[in-house]
Amino acid sequence: MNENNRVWWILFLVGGGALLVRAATTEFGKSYARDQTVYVTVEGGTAEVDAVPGLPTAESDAAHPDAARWTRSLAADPGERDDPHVRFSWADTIGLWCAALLTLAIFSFLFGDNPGYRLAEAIFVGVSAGYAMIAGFWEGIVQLLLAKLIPVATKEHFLPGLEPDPRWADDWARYQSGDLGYVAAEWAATTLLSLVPLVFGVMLLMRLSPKGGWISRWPLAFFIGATAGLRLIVHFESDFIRQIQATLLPLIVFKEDNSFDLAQTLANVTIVVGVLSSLVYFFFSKEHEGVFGGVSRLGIWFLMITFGASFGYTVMGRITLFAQRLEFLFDDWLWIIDPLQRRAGL
Amino acid sequence: MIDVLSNLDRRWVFAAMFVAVGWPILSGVRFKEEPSEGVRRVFRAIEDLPEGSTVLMALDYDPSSQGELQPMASAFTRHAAERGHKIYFMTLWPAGSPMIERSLRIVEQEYPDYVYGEDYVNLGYAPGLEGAIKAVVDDLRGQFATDARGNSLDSMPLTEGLRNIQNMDLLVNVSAGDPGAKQWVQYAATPHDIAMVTGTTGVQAPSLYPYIPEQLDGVLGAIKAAAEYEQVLSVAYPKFAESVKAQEGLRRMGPQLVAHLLMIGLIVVGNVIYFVERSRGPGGRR
Amino acid sequence: MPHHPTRHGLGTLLFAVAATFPGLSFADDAPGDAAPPASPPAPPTDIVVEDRPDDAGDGLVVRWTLSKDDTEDADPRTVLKYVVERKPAKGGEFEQVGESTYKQPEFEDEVDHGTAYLYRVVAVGRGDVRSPAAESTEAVQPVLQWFNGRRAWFGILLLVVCGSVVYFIQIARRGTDLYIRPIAGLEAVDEAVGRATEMGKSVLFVPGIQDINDIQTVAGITVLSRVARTVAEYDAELVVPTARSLVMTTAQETVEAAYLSAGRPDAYREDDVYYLTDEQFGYVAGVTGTMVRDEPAACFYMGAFYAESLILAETANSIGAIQVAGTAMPSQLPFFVAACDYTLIGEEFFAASAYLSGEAHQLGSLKGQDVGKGIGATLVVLGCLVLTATTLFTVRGFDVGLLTAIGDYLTQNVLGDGGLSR
Amino acid sequence: MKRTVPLFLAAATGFVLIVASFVPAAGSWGKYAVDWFNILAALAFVLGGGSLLSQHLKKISDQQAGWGYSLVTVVSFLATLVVGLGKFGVAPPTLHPDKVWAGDYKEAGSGFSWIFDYLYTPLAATMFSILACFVASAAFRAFRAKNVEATILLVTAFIVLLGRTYAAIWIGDQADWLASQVVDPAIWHPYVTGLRLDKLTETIMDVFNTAGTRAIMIGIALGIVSTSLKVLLGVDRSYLGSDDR
Repeated sequence: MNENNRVWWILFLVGGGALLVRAATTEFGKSYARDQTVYVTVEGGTAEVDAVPGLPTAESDAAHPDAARWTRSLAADPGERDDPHVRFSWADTIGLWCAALLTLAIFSFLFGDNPGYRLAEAIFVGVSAGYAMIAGFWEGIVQLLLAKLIPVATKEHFLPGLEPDPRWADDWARYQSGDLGYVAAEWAATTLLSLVPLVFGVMLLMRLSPKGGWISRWPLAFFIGATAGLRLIVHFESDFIRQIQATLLPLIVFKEDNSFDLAQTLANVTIVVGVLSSLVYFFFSKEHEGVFGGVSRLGIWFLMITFGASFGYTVMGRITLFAQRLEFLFDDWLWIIDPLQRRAGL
Repeated sequence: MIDVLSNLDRRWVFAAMFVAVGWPILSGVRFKEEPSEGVRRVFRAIEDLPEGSTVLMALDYDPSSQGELQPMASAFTRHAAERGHKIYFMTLWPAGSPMIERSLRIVEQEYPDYVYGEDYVNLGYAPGLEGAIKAVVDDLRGQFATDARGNSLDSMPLTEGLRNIQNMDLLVNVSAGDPGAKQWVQYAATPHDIAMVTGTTGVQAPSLYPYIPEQLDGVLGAIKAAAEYEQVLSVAYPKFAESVKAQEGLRRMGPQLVAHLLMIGLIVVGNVIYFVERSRGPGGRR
Repeated sequence: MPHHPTRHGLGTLLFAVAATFPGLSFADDAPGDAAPPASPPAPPTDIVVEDRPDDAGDGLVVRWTLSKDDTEDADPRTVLKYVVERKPAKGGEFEQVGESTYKQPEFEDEVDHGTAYLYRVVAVGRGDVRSPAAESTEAVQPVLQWFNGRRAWFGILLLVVCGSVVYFIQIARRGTDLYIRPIAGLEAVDEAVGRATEMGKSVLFVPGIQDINDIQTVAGITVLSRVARTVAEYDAELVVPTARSLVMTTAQETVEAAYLSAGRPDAYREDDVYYLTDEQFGYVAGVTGTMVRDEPAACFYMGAFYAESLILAETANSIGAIQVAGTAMPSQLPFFVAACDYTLIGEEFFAASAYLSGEAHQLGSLKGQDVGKGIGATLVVLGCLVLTATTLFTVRGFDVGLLTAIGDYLTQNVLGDGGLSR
Repeated sequence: MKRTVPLFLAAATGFVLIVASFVPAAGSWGKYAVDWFNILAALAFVLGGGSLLSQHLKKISDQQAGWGYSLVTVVSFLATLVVGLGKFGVAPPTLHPDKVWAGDYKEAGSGFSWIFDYLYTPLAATMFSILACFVASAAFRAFRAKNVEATILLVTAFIVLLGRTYAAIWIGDQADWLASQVVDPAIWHPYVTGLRLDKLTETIMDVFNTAGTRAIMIGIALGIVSTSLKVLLGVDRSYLGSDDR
């Protein structure tokens, strides 16, 4: 047994032992849920929603004839468990333990690679890839593609809130009055245009065929071209023009009563000198020697201050996240602390 | 001693970090905050709006950064509701919807007078990254057919006449990255002169400073700014001083202090090692 | 402390009841007042409707002269807002299209192209008392503009910068020798790949976590092209995990082409460029896992990075890999600078593809970029001098009309959206 | 042919969009491109998902070392897909109680939200949070005063680290108290308050950091202009793959 393995075993046994001791002496790691029954009646485009606490009963059903009904389980704090509609939840308790153990597994990577981390990594890659694809399906394909290509069916099954393109109503009137050219133009502008991404998609998927791979470059080229065009404009405007505009500053500043404002003067001079010297650092076509080299050196110093400041400033956010994970372990899982008073009265 | 430290396994640094953050959490130590001018600027942007102003609350973050950003979103929500503003929630992040729910819960629980659809509304998730910003700026109905609960926008007083967000009195953005604060500045606040404040992660904040004050009214950067904001709020509205929930940021500052001191200590020790080794000459280094 | 607003039926009712008793005041929402609703304010006057300039013919601007009662010293305020209503010139009823707050004699309206409209404006006081409406006299139809005049200067500057990039590429193509200073990080690329080959270990290339619609990813892919060629020449092993399906596709094309141009098409394996997951930290978990298990000798990070930058860099450091990073994310540069062996900062990263291509004419583009920086610096110096002079002369009591005009033109027109003359 | 058409397509799209940004009526064209891209990216998941599955299925069928982990990845991937596509536990929207497929796929209480809350979130947040430890180890290792540049980097980081906590206020207060024992604060106070660590941090962020970031942004803008032009003009075509295949 090498030293690493020994440390793992010790950590594992100590941790497990502590959990057992805690379990024997006090409660922790339980999740509760509040049941709610929702009755919905829809009349004339508005919904009447009645959320009744607890699971459905004969009385609550009788009180809502002709209403659609479903149940919801909402998160409840352990402190509320005396409430008759709050119950112990297996699903959330198992979830809580999964979350806690996965948190520990990721933390274990700090000590070194180990089977726990590899398992967490495997789950993470699978779940997050699935998550991204599901989001892409419902939000990209259904909302952006199907809603335009087959609006009626999409509205019927997936997006009841989808409002028909107002142009269609108009088109029907124009069609009847014989204005076919207009209708054709509108049709091209809506339906045909929404076919473009589908065609691109098919071209892209041609990669899967042994011979058609080259055609998948067309959509890629289209979007790389679009990216180049769009980014060129946006960045030139907001990062070049606007930043230069913001750097036009008076190098001497007076207060309203005409007295000299030293602090603001220094600040303005520093900003202008800093921007100019850092720009000099980025010059490619001139050797950084002599005066030019000196200014460029000053530019590097400004960049170093910028980096140091950003680094120091960022630390705070990282520690917050870290603290939050530890809080999750101590509060939600182990019930050692209770800063939000969620187990008050337990 | 120096030899031990210079060959220190970085895992000891990690362990020290666990202690530095874990101990204040367990002991619950808390410190007071002195609000900076930047934070007061953000506070005034919401405070000085006439009551009943329209505020677009764009919460563009996900669970992975909620530790830093949730206190800001909560404080913004409480402040706007306290001032009686009309709040429109939306997010550009697919995982942002549950984040909006947290703010909605605050409104529901702490401001029972607020009526959904009349005083606040949840427009939900807008797919399309920065394209979605362009969409809500030009033609909101093209982006949101309904609110997040499936209500038609025409059925609610708050959204009935809403065609785009160009006439919002204030744009409040809580942002964990792209798309977020920068894109809102570029595509909404700058071209349409909408007043805007933002709360961001510490990483992002520096890249937003250049936009102040012309394109952006103020930035809350990182948890410290959130804590300072809570401090200003609890001075202006004493009820927040008594609520534990309204002090999430302040509570989180305890671990910050100790962990920062650890970092500073590490940098000092690192340099001491460096200078001692250098004075020993070239043979002293590994 | 302002009390909680009375915004519901009951409150309004109470208000109405209270208002009917003369002398009885009732606290309204607005701060610092306690007065009964006054008589209607004076109406606004001189309604002018104009086409909104520089748009697609879908906007009108309504302007008016403020109501006589809309004054700064009125306390409590007599005019709270203006309500703008419009109707098509050919029939129809007036409908409210928007509001503007007190002191705001202007409203921008979105309208249908090709329809003429009439407008009227009403001043509204507290208790929703309304002034008589002031109506516009002529129907106005919006006009479509083909060129956004506000962007004229933007276009000029863009043309000059793009023009100089293209010009210097042409100059270089004709064989003129251009001096380009060395960049440390780029010279390290070959060295890093070489070391990996010697050690018999792989090279890891991370093209950022954004999709191909981020120009940084495109720039990263061009660097990958060169790295892949070197890897193929040295007969080392290349691993490219990607966070996006389209980046994977593009990277496969690029790497395959690079192996081909190095004369080693047989060494290319499509599986070496693979997809992990779109999610940022899931991707990082996968990449760091690969790092600690395969122990690559060289790691390249070229593209758009977020918080994962330091997780990658510290993990690779712990396995002793040479690291070269390049990104245009200002927020992540500090971490790469601190933790990597070489970092291409912002513009250097974009310059990398020109350097690495080994083609002389691509280097011309760098000279063009320098012209852009020169223009920027000149504008800054010029503007600062003008503004400084303006400040100095103002304090001394001189007439600064011309200087102010120049300064304004620079900030509002040349660098703003004022167009050529607005 | 295999490269000419794509080159033309890229150039045409890019230049049309550049020109469109100057034409008011074409303002929405960019949005089309963005929407289309999102659709294409969603369709491209077929390729990404295919790559993911084929790598891991290969490992499993070859029984390579660690194939068990590949199995876990495949199972959790497929399970997430099934639960998300099936909208298990999703209630219909209130206005349309009869449309069972119309609810929000990530609604609270649904199967997908269970995966999100108890697997995805803790994993993502914890992976993010271990950065705190890496920041510390990087600072310990890299922030050493080796030369002028490194010293500037480390001193700035040091000041900002301190200035962002209560410690800065405490040190400032102590210094104030000490100094006021010696000299009347009214004399020196206006001149030195700017040196208090918390104020100094603000100055660094507002002035120095603004200047540096601005220069970086200007450089990046030019880099993007030139990179974009090279792509559009076909000077740089490495993304296109090779002619013969």
